[in-house]
Formats: sequence, structure tokens, C-alpha cells
Amino acid sequence: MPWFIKSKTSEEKRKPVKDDIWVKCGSCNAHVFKEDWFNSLSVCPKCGFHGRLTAYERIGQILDIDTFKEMFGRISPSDPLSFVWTRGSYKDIVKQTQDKTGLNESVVCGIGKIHDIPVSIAVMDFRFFGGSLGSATGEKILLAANYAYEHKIPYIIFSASGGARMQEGTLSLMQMAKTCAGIARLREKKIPYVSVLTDPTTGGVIASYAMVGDVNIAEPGALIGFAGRRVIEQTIRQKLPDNFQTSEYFLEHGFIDLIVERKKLKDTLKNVLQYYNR
Amino acid sequence: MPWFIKSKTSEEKRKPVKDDIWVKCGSCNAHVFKEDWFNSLSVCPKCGFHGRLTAYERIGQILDIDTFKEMFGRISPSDPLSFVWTRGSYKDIVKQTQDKTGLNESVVCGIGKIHDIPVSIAVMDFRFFGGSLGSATGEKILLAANYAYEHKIPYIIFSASGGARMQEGTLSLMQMAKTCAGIARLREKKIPYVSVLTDPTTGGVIASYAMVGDVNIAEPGALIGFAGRRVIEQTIRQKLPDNFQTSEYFLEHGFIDLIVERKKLKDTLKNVLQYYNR
Amino acid sequence: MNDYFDFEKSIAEMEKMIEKLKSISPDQNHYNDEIAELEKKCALQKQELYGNLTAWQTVQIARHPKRPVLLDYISLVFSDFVELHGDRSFGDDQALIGGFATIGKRRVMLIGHNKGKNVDENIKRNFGQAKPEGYRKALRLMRLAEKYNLPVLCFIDTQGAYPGIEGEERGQPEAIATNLTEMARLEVPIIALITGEGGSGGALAIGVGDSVLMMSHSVYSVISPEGCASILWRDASFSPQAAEALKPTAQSLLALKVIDEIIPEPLGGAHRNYEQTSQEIKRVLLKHLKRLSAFSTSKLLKLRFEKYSAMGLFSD
Amino acid sequence: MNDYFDFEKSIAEMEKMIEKLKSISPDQNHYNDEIAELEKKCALQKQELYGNLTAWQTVQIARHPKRPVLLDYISLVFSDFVELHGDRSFGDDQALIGGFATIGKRRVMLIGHNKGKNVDENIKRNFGQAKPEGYRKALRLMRLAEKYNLPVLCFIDTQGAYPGIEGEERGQPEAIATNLTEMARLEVPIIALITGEGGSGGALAIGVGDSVLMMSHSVYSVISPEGCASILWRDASFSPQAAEALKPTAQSLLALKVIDEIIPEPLGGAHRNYEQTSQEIKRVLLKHLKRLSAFSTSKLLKLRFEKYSAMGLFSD
Ligand SMILES: [Zn+2]
Ligand SMILES: [Zn+2]
Repeated sequence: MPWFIKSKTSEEKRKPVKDDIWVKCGSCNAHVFKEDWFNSLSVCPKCGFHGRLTAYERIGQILDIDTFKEMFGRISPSDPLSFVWTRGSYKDIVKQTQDKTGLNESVVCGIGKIHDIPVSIAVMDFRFFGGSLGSATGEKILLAANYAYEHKIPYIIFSASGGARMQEGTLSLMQMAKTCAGIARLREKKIPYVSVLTDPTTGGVIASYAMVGDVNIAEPGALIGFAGRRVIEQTIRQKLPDNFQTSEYFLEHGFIDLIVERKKLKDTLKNVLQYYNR
Repeated sequence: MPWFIKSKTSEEKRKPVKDDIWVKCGSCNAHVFKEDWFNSLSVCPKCGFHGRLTAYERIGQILDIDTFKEMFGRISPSDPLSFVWTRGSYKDIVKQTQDKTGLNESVVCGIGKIHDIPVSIAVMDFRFFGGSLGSATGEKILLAANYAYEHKIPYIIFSASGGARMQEGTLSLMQMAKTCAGIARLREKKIPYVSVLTDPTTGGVIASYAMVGDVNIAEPGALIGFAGRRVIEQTIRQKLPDNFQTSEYFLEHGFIDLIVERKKLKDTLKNVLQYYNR
Repeated sequence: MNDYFDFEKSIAEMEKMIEKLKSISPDQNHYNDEIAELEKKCALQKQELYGNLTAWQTVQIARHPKRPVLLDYISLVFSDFVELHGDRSFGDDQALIGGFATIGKRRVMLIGHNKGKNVDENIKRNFGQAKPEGYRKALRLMRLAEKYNLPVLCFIDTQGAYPGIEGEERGQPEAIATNLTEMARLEVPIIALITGEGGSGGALAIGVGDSVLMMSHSVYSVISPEGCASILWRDASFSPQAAEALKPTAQSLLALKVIDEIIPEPLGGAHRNYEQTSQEIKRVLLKHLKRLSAFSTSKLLKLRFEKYSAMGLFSD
Repeated sequence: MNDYFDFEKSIAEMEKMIEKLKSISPDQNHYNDEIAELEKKCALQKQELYGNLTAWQTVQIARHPKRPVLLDYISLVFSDFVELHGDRSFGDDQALIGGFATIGKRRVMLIGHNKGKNVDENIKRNFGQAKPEGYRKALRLMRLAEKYNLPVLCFIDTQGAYPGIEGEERGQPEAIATNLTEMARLEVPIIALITGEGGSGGALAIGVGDSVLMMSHSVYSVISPEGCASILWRDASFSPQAAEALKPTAQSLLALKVIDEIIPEPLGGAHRNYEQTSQEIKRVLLKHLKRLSAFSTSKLLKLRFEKYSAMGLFSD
């Protein structure tokens, strides 16, 4: 279920390189003025490549200004297995990651408004342990679902994840069931749930809440897949098609409702939510 | 939706030839004593070929002795379109078919018991207009479903049909919706519905009530398919696989729960029905 | 815009003549009287012809290559369309599309076959012949409509479900049967409109409506006239006879209570005036939406069950 | 029957010796004393070894090629099994099977992975690695169980969902996610039992139970030790370390409240005594069936939601 198989090189290639003035596009290598890059919502003005966003950048782009109120922010990882590997102890690396990112976990949750429609929202951040799904991530995603359930407002999750967090062992696997239990209750009460899949959404996250939106929206060109490319290549012993495990491939195979460019994403979400007629 | 495309020759080949003493198997051409043929439930003792049964033969094989009570027997075709073609008028040919078969319509309905379990049952008879689905067929199948609904007893349909009856035009098409509406109510009230597919089940019947059983059971080697072989070959311009449109093909592709030999059919039905736990 | 059929020959000639006279002296109108007379005569003849089409002629108009398709109606009848793709299990069928849409001030789920109007489109849309994944997408969208409490509008225009090997393999009959069963109890209003060809199970699979409507020159049949002719007459050239016998026209089906209302097309067919056609459709759909939205869910399901229970004519 | 692992070497030698002594004089029992002593010694050493297995040793036992598979349990634990095939939309996956079954006097829906025990079986069963159609069949059978008011028993034994291109193409993630979501609200009791390998999402996709049980030598993990080792240690030979770190054993998972009960296996593992293993399984399953059948549906769903809401350890 975890998904860390993309080679470092290809991961690195996708990440825009930033210095003080320029951003180098992760796809076409164009050098873009930092200001232009952010004005275009971190989408390359040259080639349309959708760069990754931090959770707060995403929230800033999607929610009406000054409407976001963060919730469950204190919830953070513990170290249930006392997990240690070559890089050190999980506990220490969590601490380092928290210091580096300013985040407590791989997801930021809260409430806000999209063109005046109140929503409960969960936004994953790939910088925190590859956006992996740990116990605290699952707890926050469930609590945000429960908030939507109790207040009868739509729920939106932006996924960006390498999958389950193996440093929490089977407990991380259980987060797939836990989060889906929250989504299931929304279904039962007919409360909208929209899943937005961004680069990358893979492993245990694509195989749980990210795939069961009333409407599944993906950003163009995002890496979306279940098993790792290398694992699949070993299994089938042949090269995979080029667009394999992209938003476009998932649309073609019936799993994505629509692919939406970042600049139209907020309006599209509003369009979808306004069709909720209760 | 209708399905009359199998060539006369191949149809004829499947039909066992009966004279006073012998039955010639429609598959292996073996000559079997008439008595042996019927003792083996019209299954060839040499090759296992399942010959077609009349509705009353089927009822005799499936229901506990003397438990069958026929219902809705008076319902019979009218001629809503005043349909006339090269063979004559629909009205006249209905009359001739009724005289020849002793049946009023292509289905016989009623109640009875299977190893003491009371059931509502509808059994199609291919001799009556190729078992085609006309207005009266649809009415009887719906009424038998309604009987099951009102009395909370399982419903079993034995299909044997070439499809919708085109001599009744769009009204015959509507019978697909009408019969499925009856099945839908059973679903809602959690009343078991078992579909048994026998040779042949095609066209509008396979695309309506025959496909939506809680459990779909087929006899071995039955012709089961939607579009006619010739239509498909014209569409795809290539030959079709040998087991195409058989029970076995449908099992392989996930649409049939189990294939059951005729001699085990009654016991299997009982086994399935006894799992209904309300 | 105007492609003529054989039976429209005399009208075609008159219309050409009118065009010609108009073009000779566009400014001075020397032939004003002749034009006026010809136009009057032409209008009369149209009334006569299109008011008395044979079933076979209607079939041809229903299949007219320039007849509006769903994408035309999406832009002319609806606003704010959000297309939703995919069946969530195998693929995204482009022969049968759907999504959120707004008509007037009403929000609905719109689902329908979409034929192409040129070779490329027809390849992409498979001539409006949906595969199992198309019907499963339709069902998924209906379930979503149920969750969002939106009425379902189905626009039907297909020769039939795709009869290729993939259809058999992946369960064309299962997909159709499941839709018929699920639509019978779907807890929102369903309106089905046959816009062009209502071809057999492939049409009915999105056709189980509380209101079933037909365009005046559309057809709805259990089998194509060609198919029926080759089976019963053993010769496809008897298609006109088969068409007559099958009674697939809106008028016949209204009489047989298969449908509830006919939406009139412009003289000569929907392809002659997209705008007018769309306005009529919008008017009638809004009327039915209003009527159906007045019912409670249980009343709606009861009426739907009774409607389909009453389908068919038999003797007892 | 007995294939030995490296860590079972001394036991293997003792058992061979006992066999040998017994075979020398089968009738007169010259070596009765020696045999008795050896057997006692062997039993002690077994107790010592199997009571203190490392995680990696447990993984090996869980994967033992002679370990009982679902088909064995179907004949030893259940009666009146009626296998039900197919997902009703694409195919019939033989890696994940199911059907009506009876245990004691209770009727249930039985669903589970089935590994093969030889090459042919493993090809047919794809080593117990189900494809999307397998998980969709499972969901269909659960829905049927709901209609027939039957508890669902899931026997889990898989390395994981099949990771080939067909899985991606046809929606392995969608199938798993849908099962997790639907199982959360399924209106009948669900008992999940990990019999051998509980491999990641492919295990969990039929594992959302009201009671979750593990055989004492089974494992349940988010990733295989090999996979974890090659990612985190960048070297698969660190699998024993990864196994230890992942804590995939029944004891660890009971402590972490991922599971509710451990079903003890015969000394040395389930493959050493099918009969005894099956009896234990039957006893424990019946106990849980009895317990769960006492709840009303709403109580059952409430408890299930609370159970999964409580999964995980974090700081707040
Ligand atoms: Zn670029
Ligand atoms: Zn024979």
C-alpha cells in the first residue's frame, strides 16, 4: 500500500527548483520569475505543468479570503511501533519534519467558504513524509468528515500522498478503513463529498478516500496510481505505456469525473457544489 | 432486442427428433429409448446434452409432486398493432400456436413447493413464439412477482426465450421495463429472486429479468447471449470464439453464479433458498 | 443545412426556385409576387407532406445526419453543464454522456446518447451506440442525482446498444437489466425524451421515465425496420413495410400509451431549426419537471410502478 | 506433510530420529523409552521455539506452502457450501471466492482469498492475489448477504491485491476503496479472520470486520517485510529487520487493538494439524457470531463506526 517507488531522480525532476528570483519549471526547465510563477498559481506559464503546492498555498487559492479556520491542528504523530531504520528513529524524523515544514501532520483541516458556500476541508501536504497516511492524518481526516456530517456541509479533500505511512505499520493501513468509515456516513446522510486528486495521489490514499468522491476531480498531469511502477514492471515484465498512472489515464479508464486546470478549480468546485439540492 | 437470428438449420439440429420409440440426441445424434430419455430428464445419457423442456415438463421436474397450482392462465396475446407479415397475421398465428402447444402464452405461472419451500414460479416455453416476451408474457411475469411480493415467498423464473416479440412492437420492449419493475420491488422488500437460464436465453429476456437474479443459475451448454451471432459478426467482421454465448462463457465473464446439471437443479434451488434468513 | 430526402423532392425544387428568384434581384424584388405565391404553395405542401409522413419517412427524418444531437441541446436548452465522466470501474463511454445541468432555474442530472455528425465524431461517439460502461456510467450518475436530490433527464438517440463482442463480454445485457431494475425505484423524478432514434434495449436502458416524451419525428421501436424486415420478410428491402407494421412513430406510441406527450418539431424536422426545436423542448421539459416535483417520493414511485404495470395490451 | 524451515532444524532432526526408531521395530517397541524421552524433549523444544518466534519466522510460517487454504477450511469448518461466481460486470476471479456456507447451525456468507498449493492451482488462483473483479465479487456477495440477512465471514490470506497493469486499468484502488466504504455500513455482522498473510489493502478490502481475528502464526501488515526493507533499508536482505520493525504479528496487533482475538494454532503451525486448526476456528467463529447476532443493526453499525474511529495512535 505504501508508495515510495518513484525513483529519486524522477521525483526530483518534477519539483520546481526555486531560488530567490527564478523558479525552474519541473517539466520544461523554463526559468520563470518567481512572482510570475506564484501569480500563475505555481503552474508553469510556458508549458502548463502543475507544480506542487503546500497545504496553505492550496487553501489560499481555493477558499474565499479570510474564511479559513483551522481545526484539529494539534493532532500529530506518535510513534506507536518505536520504529527505527537506517535514517534513524521515526520519532526524531517526525520532529525534524515538523521543524522543517512548520506542519504537525501531513494534512491541514478546517472550515471555510468557496464562493460563499461553507465547506469542511482537508488538504494534504506532500512535504510532510511524502503526504503519507499516518494515524494522526487519519484522525484529522475523520474528524473533518464528522464535522461536515454534524453540520451538514460539503466535505472536500485535496489528496497529495505517497500512500500509507509504513513507519506506523498496520495502524497506518487501518487509517484507510477509518477514513472511509467517515465518508460512508456522509453518503448515508447524503452530504456531498468531493475528492480532488493532485500530484501525486497513490497507494493507500488512492485506494481509500481519494477514490470515492461523489465527484472525483484531478489536476492535469498528476501522478495517480495504486501499485508502484517498478512493482508493476516486475510483475508484468514489460514496459508500461507513457501516460500510465496519470490523471488522463485514470479519466480514460472511468475513475475520474473531470480534469480541471488549477486556475478553474475554485469555480468548478463551486459549480459542482451548487448542484447539491437538499 | 429480438433474437431470431440463429439459422433454422442450427436450431433444428439442437432439437431432439422424437418418434414413437426413439429420441435422437440433438448434439451427439445418439438414438436413445424414449423412456430412457425422459427418465434422464431429457438429458442425453450419452453426451450430457440438455434438451429443451416444455414448461409443464420443467414444472414436473422442479416442484414437489402435486403442489403446483397454475395462476393467471387465461391471460393471452391480443394483437395491438394488427401485425401482418409474410406468414400471415399475428392474430391467426397466435391461434395456431395456441392450438398446437396447448398454451395460451410463452410462460406458465403459478405457485408450488420445492422440497417443502413455497415459491412463486414462472416457466417459459420456447415452443410458443420462440419463448418471446409479449405483453401477456410480461403481465404474467409481473403478476407472479407481485404474488411473491404480497405473500413474501421466493420467486423463481425459468427463462427460455428468443427475446422480445416484435409482432407487438414497442409494447413488447416495454415488457422489459415492466417485468424489471416487479423484480425491483422484490429487491426492496428483500424477497429472494432466483433466475434460471435455460437454452436459449437471449435478446430482451437476457437483458431484463433473466440477468438480475440474486443468484443466476444456468443449465450447462445453454445458448445465452444478447445480440445475435450474425449481427455481431457483421459488426466486428471476424469469427467469434467457439464457446461464445454459452452458459460457460457467461460464467467465465462473471454474469452467472453457477452452472448446474438438470438432475441437481431442484436440490440446488433448495440449497440456495434455505439461505434466505428472514 | 438542408439535405433533402427523395420524398422531399418537390419541396426541395420549390425552395431552390425561391432562393433563385430571390438571388436574381435581391434589392429590387421584381419577383415579389411570384416569390410570395411560391412560398405559400411550398408551405401548404410542407404541411401536407410532414403532417402525413409514412413510418419509414419518419425513420429517415429521425436519422437525419444534420439532426441536432445532445451536445447541441446542451448549449441551446441548458446552462452550466458540468460533464461527469466514467463508470468508476472500466472506462468512459463517449457514446453516452452526462453531467449536472441547469434548465431554466431548475438543476438536473442530464444523461443521453450523443451521435456524431461527422466521421471523426462518429468514431469517437461510436454512432451513439453505448457499451456496458456507458450504461453503467448512466446508472452511477442517476445514483448521484438521487444523493443530490436532482431530477434525471434522459435524452435518447441511438440505433441500439453496441452489438459487438465487447458488449457481450462485458455484460451489455446485465448493464441494461440492472438499469431497468434500478430506475424502477430511483427516488427522484425521471423524464425520458426520445430525440431521434429510440432503438430497443439500448434506448430503454435510460428510458424508464415518469414522463416519457417523443419528438414528433422521432421513432421508438423494439427492432429497426431493417432488422425486422430481414427476420420476418427475410429481405431488408421490405423495411418500409416493417416500419409501417412496427408502428414506431410518436403518434402510434401515444395511442398505445407507451409515451405521454409529443414535442412538435419545426415543419420539415428538427434539423431545419435548432433554436425553435430547443425552445419547444425546454418548454415541455419544464412543464413536466414542475408536475413531477410536486409528488412525494413514495407517491412518485407508486405512480411509476403503476405506469409500467399498465404497459402492454393483452386479453384476459 | 512436514516441510521444515531453517529455524526448525533441531526439531526436524529429533522428529526424524523418532520416526526412525519407531520404524526399526514397529511391533516390539524395543526403543520405547528412548522414543518417549525424545518426544518429551522435542515437545519442550517446540514449546520454546514456537512460543518465541521472531516476526520474520512468523512470516515464514504464515506463508508455509502446506498451510491450509480456504478450500481446506470450506470442507473442514463448513458444510453446505454453495459457491457463487462472478462480479456481474467483468469476470470471475478465482483468487477470491465466496458463497453461502453453514457453520454449526449458522448460515453465513463466506468470502475469502484462496491461494493454491501447487503450480497449477497457483496459476488458476493467481497466488491468492485478487484483481478488481475479485473485490467487486466480494462486495456483490456482501450485498446479497445483507438482503438474505446473513453474517459475512471473510478469510484473508493474500500477499496483497494483484499489482499488474490489469489491476490499475480496471480500478484496483476504486474496488478497494469502495469495499472499505460499503463495509463500514453493511447491515449485517462481519467477521474477518486473517488465516495466513494479511497483505496490505488487498487484505483490508475484505477485512473491515466487527470482529477481526488472527491465527496465532499469521501476519497482517501495511507492506511486506521485503517491500519495506527495499524501500527503507534499500536492500531486501534486511527483511528480518523490517519484519521486526513492522510488528505484523498477532500478539503485536492485539496489543495495538487492531485485532480482537487470536486463534491458537497447533504447535508448529496450522499446517501440522488441519483438523485441530479447523476446530479452533469453528469454536471461535461461533462465539463471535453469537455475540454479534445479539446486536440490533443500528447498534452494530454504531459499534463498528466507533471501533474504526478508535484505530490508530497519535498525540493530541
Ligand atoms: Zn514548464
Ligand atoms: Zn447426446
